[in-house]
Amino acid sequence: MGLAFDLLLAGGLLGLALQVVASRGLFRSVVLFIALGLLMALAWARLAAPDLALAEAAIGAGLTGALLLSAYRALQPAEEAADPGPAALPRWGALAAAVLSGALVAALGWAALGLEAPAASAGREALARLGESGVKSPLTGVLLGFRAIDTLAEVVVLLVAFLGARVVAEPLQRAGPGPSAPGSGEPVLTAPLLRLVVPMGVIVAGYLLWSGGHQPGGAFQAGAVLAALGVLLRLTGRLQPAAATSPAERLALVGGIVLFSAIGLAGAGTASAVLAYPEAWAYPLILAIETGLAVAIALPLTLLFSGSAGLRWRER
Amino acid sequence: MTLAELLSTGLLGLGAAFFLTGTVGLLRFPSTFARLHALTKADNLGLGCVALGLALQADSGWVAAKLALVWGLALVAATASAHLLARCILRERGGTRRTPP
Amino acid sequence: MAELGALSLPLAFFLPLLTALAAFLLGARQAPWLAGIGALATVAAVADAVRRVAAHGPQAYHLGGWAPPLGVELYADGLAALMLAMTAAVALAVTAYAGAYLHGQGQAAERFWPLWLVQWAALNGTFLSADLFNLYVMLELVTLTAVPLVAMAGDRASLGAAMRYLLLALIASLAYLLGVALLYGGTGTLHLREVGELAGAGGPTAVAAALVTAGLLLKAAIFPLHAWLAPAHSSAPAPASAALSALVAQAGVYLVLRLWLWAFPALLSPVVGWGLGGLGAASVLYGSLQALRQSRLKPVIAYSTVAQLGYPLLLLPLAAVPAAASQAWQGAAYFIVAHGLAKAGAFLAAGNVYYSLGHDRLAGLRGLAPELSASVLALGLAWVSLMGLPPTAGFLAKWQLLSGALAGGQWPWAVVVVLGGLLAAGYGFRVLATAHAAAPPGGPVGRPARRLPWRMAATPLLLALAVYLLGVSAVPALRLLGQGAPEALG
Amino acid sequence: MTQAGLYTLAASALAGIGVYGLLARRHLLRRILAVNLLGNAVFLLLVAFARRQPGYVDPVPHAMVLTGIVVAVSATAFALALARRYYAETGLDHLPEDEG
Amino acid sequence: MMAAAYGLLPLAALLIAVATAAIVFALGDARRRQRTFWNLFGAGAKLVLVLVMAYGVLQGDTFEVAWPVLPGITLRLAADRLALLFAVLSAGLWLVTTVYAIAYLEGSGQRARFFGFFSLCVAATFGIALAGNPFTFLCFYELLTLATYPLVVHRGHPAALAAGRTYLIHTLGGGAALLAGTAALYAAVGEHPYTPGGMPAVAEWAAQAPAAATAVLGLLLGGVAVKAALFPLQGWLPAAMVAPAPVSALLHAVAVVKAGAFGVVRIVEDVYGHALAAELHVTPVLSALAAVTVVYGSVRALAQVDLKRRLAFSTVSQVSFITLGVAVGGQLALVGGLAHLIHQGLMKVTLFFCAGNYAETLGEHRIDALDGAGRRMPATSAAFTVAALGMMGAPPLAGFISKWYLGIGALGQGQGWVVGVLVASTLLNAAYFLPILRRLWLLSATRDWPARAGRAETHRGLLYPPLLTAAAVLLAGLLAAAPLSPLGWAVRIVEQGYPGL
Repeated sequence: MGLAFDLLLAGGLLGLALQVVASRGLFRSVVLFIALGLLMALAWARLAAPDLALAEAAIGAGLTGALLLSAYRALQPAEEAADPGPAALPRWGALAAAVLSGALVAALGWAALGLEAPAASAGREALARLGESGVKSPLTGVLLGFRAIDTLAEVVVLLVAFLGARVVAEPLQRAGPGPSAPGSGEPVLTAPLLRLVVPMGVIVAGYLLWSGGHQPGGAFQAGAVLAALGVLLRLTGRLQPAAATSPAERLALVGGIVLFSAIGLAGAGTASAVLAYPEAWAYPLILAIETGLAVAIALPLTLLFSGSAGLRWRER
Repeated sequence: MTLAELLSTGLLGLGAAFFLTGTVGLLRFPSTFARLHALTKADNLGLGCVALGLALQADSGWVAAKLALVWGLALVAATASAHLLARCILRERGGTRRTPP
Repeated sequence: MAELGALSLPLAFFLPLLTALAAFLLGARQAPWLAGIGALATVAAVADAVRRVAAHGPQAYHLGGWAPPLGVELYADGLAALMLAMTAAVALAVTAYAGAYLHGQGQAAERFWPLWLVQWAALNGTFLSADLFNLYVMLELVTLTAVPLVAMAGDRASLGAAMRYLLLALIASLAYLLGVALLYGGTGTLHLREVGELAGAGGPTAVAAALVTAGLLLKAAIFPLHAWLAPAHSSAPAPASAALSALVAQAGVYLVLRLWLWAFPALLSPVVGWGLGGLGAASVLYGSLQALRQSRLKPVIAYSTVAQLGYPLLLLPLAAVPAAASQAWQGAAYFIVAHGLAKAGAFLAAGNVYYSLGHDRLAGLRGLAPELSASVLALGLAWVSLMGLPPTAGFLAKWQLLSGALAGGQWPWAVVVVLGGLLAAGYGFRVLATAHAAAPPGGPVGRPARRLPWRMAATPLLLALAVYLLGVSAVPALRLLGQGAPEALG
Repeated sequence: MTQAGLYTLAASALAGIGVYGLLARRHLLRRILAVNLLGNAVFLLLVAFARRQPGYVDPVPHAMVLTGIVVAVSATAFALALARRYYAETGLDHLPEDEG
Repeated sequence: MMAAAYGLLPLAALLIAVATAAIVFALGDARRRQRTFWNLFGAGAKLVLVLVMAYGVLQGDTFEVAWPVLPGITLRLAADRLALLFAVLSAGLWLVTTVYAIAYLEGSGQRARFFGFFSLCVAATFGIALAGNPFTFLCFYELLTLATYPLVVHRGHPAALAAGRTYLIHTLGGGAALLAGTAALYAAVGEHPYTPGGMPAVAEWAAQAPAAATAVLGLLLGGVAVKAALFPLQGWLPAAMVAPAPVSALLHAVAVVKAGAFGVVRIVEDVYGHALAAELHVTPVLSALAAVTVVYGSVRALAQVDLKRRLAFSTVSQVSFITLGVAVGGQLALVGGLAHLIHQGLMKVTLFFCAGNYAETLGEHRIDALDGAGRRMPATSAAFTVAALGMMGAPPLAGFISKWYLGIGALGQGQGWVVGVLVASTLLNAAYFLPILRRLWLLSATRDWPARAGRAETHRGLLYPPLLTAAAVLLAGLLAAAPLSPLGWAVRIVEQGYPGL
C-alpha cells in the first residue's frame, strides 16, 4: 500500500517534470513546475523529512512560483509575434540531448543504487552527539551547530542574490510583479483576508521559529512564511516598491548575518572555537541567531520578489 | 473494526469521491466559471470529509483541532482565490464592473 | 596536527565578509576606506596563516570545535596557503584600484564593494574548506558575486554574457552537488580527505568524480566548456575582470587539482589522467588560437585566461609518473600563482587603457599617449610571465612543468607547454606591437579622454613587478607548497 | 524495491529530464525551470539517501537540502531578475547561439 | 667583507645595467641631461667593473654568484676567461654605442623607452656572457630577445613592425627550441656547471642514449643558431635593418648575433665537449652549415644596394666564422673563432656607425648615392675603410688574424676545404666592399652634400665612436701578439681551458 502510493507519487513527479519540459505553453510549464514542487514536498514528507517538505512547499514551490509567474509576465512581448522566440532544436539535436540525458539517468541510477549505505556516517555521529549541540532537533543541530558555517554562508548567498538583482535592476514601475491592471478597485475580499492572514502568518512564523529547536520548523520555514506575507502585502499594494534601501532595511538585511558572525567569532573566546557556543548559552544563542536569520531570509526574498531596493508602507 | 473506524473510513471514501467529482468537473466543464464552481464546491466539501475522517482517528483533541484549522484555512484560501479568479475572468471578458457594496 | 590556535583561518573568511556587510550598511561613500581597512586586516590574517603553515606544517581548524566528519574543517596546507597569499595580493590590488576606478560612480560603487568583498571571503573559504558541501556553498557564493559584476555595464553584450555565465555556472554547481551527494551516499562523510580514504575506485565513485569534475571544469572554463568565459570576463569592469580571471576561474582549477589529488587519487589512472590533461592541453591551444583572432584588448586577455587555465591540468597525467610528479606538481601550483598575479596586472592595465581612451580596440591603440606608458609597460611585463619567459614566475612554473614532462618521458605535454608559450607570445606581441606603433599620419588615435589617477597607473605595475619578484626564486614558495603535499608529489 | 530505492531512481530520472530540458529548450525561463528541476533531483536524491536504512533518518543530507533550497531560490531569483533585464534590454527571451 | 663584495662583482655589474634601465625608464622622456648622465655613468661603471674582474681572473681570482631559483636549479654567474672575453667586448662596445646613440637619437621621441631597453639589452648580454650553466644562459638568452624587440620596432612605422614580427618569430622560435633542449638536458642529467671539455654526466648519458643526446644537442644548437644567424635561420637579421643604426650595431656586433655565436661555443665546448659533439656527428653538420652560411651571406650581400642591408648580409657571413672555428675543432681554429668574436664585433660596429653617419649627415642609405662621400666625410670614410679591409681579411688588420688562425687550424685538423671557404669569402668580401670604397674615395660627388654644421664633418658624438673602434681594429691586428690583445686572450682561454683539443 505504502509503496504503491510512493510509486504513484514518483510517477506523478516524473510525469509533471516531463510536462514542465515538454509542454508547448510556457505558462503551463510554470504552473506545472509549481505543482511539481508541491508533489515534491509530499514525497519528502513520505521520506520522513517534514522540515524539508515545509521548506519546499513554502520556498521551492511558493516563493519560487511567485517569482516565476511574475517573471513570466514580464517576459511576455507587448504585442503578439513581436519576437519569434527561440528556434526549435533540430531533430538530431533533440535526439542527441535525449541520448545524453538518458546516459546520465542510467549512470546516475546505477551509481546511486549501487552505493551501500555506510555503517558509520556524519549523520549517525550527529544523532549520537546531538545532546552537545544544545538543541533537540537533529536538523537544527546540524544547521546551527555542527555545520553552522554552511548556514551562515547560505544566508550570505541570499543577500548576495539581492545585491546582484540590484545590479541588473529594472526601472521601478516595471519591476517585480509589475503594475496592477488599471481601472480596477481592490477586490472586496482583500482587506478582510489580509486582516486575517497577516497576524496569523506572524504567529505561525513565530511558532515555527520557536519550535525549530525540538521539532520540524526553524528559521528557514519561519522566514519563508514571513516572506510569503511580504509577497502578499506587496501584491495587494500595502507595501510599495522604493528606489532606495532604507537604513532600517539595510540593518535588517545584514543584522542576522552580523549577529551570527559575531556570536560565531565570540565562540573563539567564550567557547572552544569559532562558531562554537558556550554550553550553557547554546539554546538561547541559537534562538537569537534563528530570529535574526528568519528576518535575513524573509526580507531579501520579499525584496527580490518586489524587484526593488526597498519597500515602504502605504497607508490606506 | 470499531464504529469510529468505520465512520472514518466512510468519510475518507466520501471525501475522495468529492475530490474525484471535482476533478472530473475541472477537466470536463466547458467554461472557466463552471470549472471554478466544480472545483471549489466539491473540493471544499471533500477536504472537510477527509479532515473529519482523519480527526476521528486522531489520538488527541489537539490534533483534531489542528485538522479543523487546516480545513478552515483551506476554505479561506479557496474562497479568496475563487473570488479573485472569477473577478479576473470577468474583467477579461469586458464584463460589468462591480463596485464593492 | 590540528592546532586550534590558528584563528587566522576562519578570520580569512570572516574579515572580508564583515567588511562587506559594513560596506553595505554604510553605503558607497564609506565603502572605499572600509574596504581598505578590511583588506589590510585580511592580508594580516592571511599572512599569519601562511607563516604558521610555513613554520609548523598544515593547519586545521575545526569550526565550532566539531571534528570531521561531524563538523566542517578549514584546512590550510602549502597549496591552500599559496592560493590564499596570491589571492590576498590580487585582492589588495583590486581593492586599491577599484577605489580610484569607481570614484564618483555612486551606484556602481555601492553595488561593487559588498559583492567584491563577499567574493574575496568566499574565495578564501573555497581555498580553505575541506568539506565538499561547504565548498558547494562557497562556490555558489563566488558565482553569485561574479555574475553581477559581469553584468555591471548593463549593456546588451554584458547582460548576455552574464546570463550565459550564470546558467552554466548554476548547472556546474548542481553537477558538482550531484557528485557530492553520491559521495556522501557512499562514504557517509563530506570531509575531503576522508572521502579520499573511503571512496575507493569503484564505479559509483567514478560516476561521482565525473560529475564533480564536469562541474568544476565548467567553472574553470576548460575546453570544451570554455565558451562562456571570454565574453563574461571581457565585459566586466576592469577590477572585476581582474578578480574573475585571476581568482574566480582559477578557484575552479584549484579545486580540480585538490579533488583529484586528495579525494580521488585512487581513480587517477593513466587513461583518466591523459583525458584530463588532454582537455587542459586543448584549452591551452584553443584559447591561444582564439586570442590571436580577437580585435579588442580585453577579449585577448580573456581568451588568454582560457589558455592559461589549461596548464595546471597537465599535472594530472604526470602525477602518477614518479619521475615527473614532484616537478609537475610544483609547476602546476606555481603556474596558478604566476597566472593570477600576471593576469590581474594585465586586466588592470587594460582597464587603464579603457578608462583613458574609452575603448579597447586594438586598431585604435596605435600611438598611445605617453600618459599610458606605465600601463603599457605593466601590460608588457605581465605578458612576459604569461608567455613563460624569464625572469618571471610564469617561466619558472613552465620550466617545472616542462622538466616534469620530459623527466617522465611524456613529451607530448612538453610540446604543449612550449607551443602554448609561443602562441602566447604571438597574441601578446600583437597587442604590444600595436601599442608600440607610431601614431598614424592623422595624429595619435589614442588620445586620452581623461586623466589616469596615479593609483590606477601604479597598481598594475606593482602586480607585474610581483611576478618578477617571484621569478627571482621560487624556492621559498615551493618550500611552502611542500607542506602537506601528497606523498607521491612531495 | 525499497521506498528509498524507488525515489533514488526517480531522482535520477528527474535529473535526466532536467538536463534534457537544459539542452533542448532555449527560452530563458524554461532553462531556469530546468535548472530548478535538476536541483530538485539532487535534493530528492539526498532525501532518499537519508532514508536508506530502516529506523534511521540521516539529518546531514536534510541539512544539505535545506541549505540547497535557499541557495536555489536565491539563484533563481537572481537569474529571473537578470533574464528580465536582458529581455528588457534586447527584446530577446533566449540567448543568441554562440557568436564567434 | 671586502673579499665578499669582491666576489659579488658579477652581480654588481649585472645590477648596474638593470638599475640604469630602471632609472632611465623612471626619468621619462623629458629629463634628457639626467638620462644622459645615468646612461654614461652606468656604461662606464660597468666597464670598470668588468675590467676589474678581467684583471682579477688574470690573477687567478674566481668570481661566482649563485642562488637557487628552483629546487636543484641555480642561477649561476661565473666569470671564467671565456665569459670575460665576451663581457669585455659587450661592456666596452656598450659605452661606445651609448655615446653614439645619444648623439644619433638627439631630438627623436620615446628616448626613455629606447635607452631603458638598451640598458636591459646589455644587462642580458652580460648575463649571457657570465652564465655559469645552461639554465642561466637560457634565462638571459630569452631576456635578450625581449629587450631587443622594442629597439627593433623603435620607429614604429609599418616596416619596423613587420621587421619586429620577423625578428620575434625567429628568435622566439629559437628560444623555444633552446628551452626544450635545456629542459631535456636537465631532465636527463640534472644541473652541472659549464665544464671545459664537456660535462662528464653528459658524456655518460650520451653513451647510454646517443639518439636522445644527439636530438638534445640539435635542439640546443638550433636554438642558438637562430641568433647566430646560421643558414637557414638567418632571415631576421637583414629584416631587422630598419632599426636605428645604434640598434643595428647592437644587434650585429655587441649583443644578439654574438650571443648566438657565444652559445654555440658554450654548448659545443663546455656542455657536450667537442669530442662528444664530433662523435655524435654534429660538428661536421655544423661546420658545413657554417660554411654554407659564409658563402651564402656574402653572395646575398653582393646584390644589395642598401648599405645597411649589405652590411647585414655581411654579418650573416662573418659571424659564421666563429661557429666554423668551433665546429672544425682543434685549438688553433677555436682561437681563430674566439678572436673573431671580438674582431668581428669591432669591425662591424665601426661599419654600422659609419653607415649611420652617412644616413644622418648626408641622408643617404643607398650605396650608389655615396659617390665621393669620402671627401665630405673623410674621418668617417677612413674608419669605414679600415673596418671594411679588416672584414676582407687584409693584413695586418684584425680580420686577417682570426681568418689566419682559422685557416691553419683547419689544415691542422685535416679539413683543407675550410681554406677554400676562407678564400671564397675573402674574394666575395672584396667584391662587395671594394666597390663601396671606390665610390667613397675615387668617384666624384654627383650632388652637393649638406653643409657642415660645425668644424667637424658631423656631430662629434657620431664621429668619435667609429674612429675609436676603427683604431681598435687596427690595434687588434697590429698588436695581436701582445698578451692582452683579443688574440692573446683567446690563446689563453684555449691553452688553459681546452688543452685536450
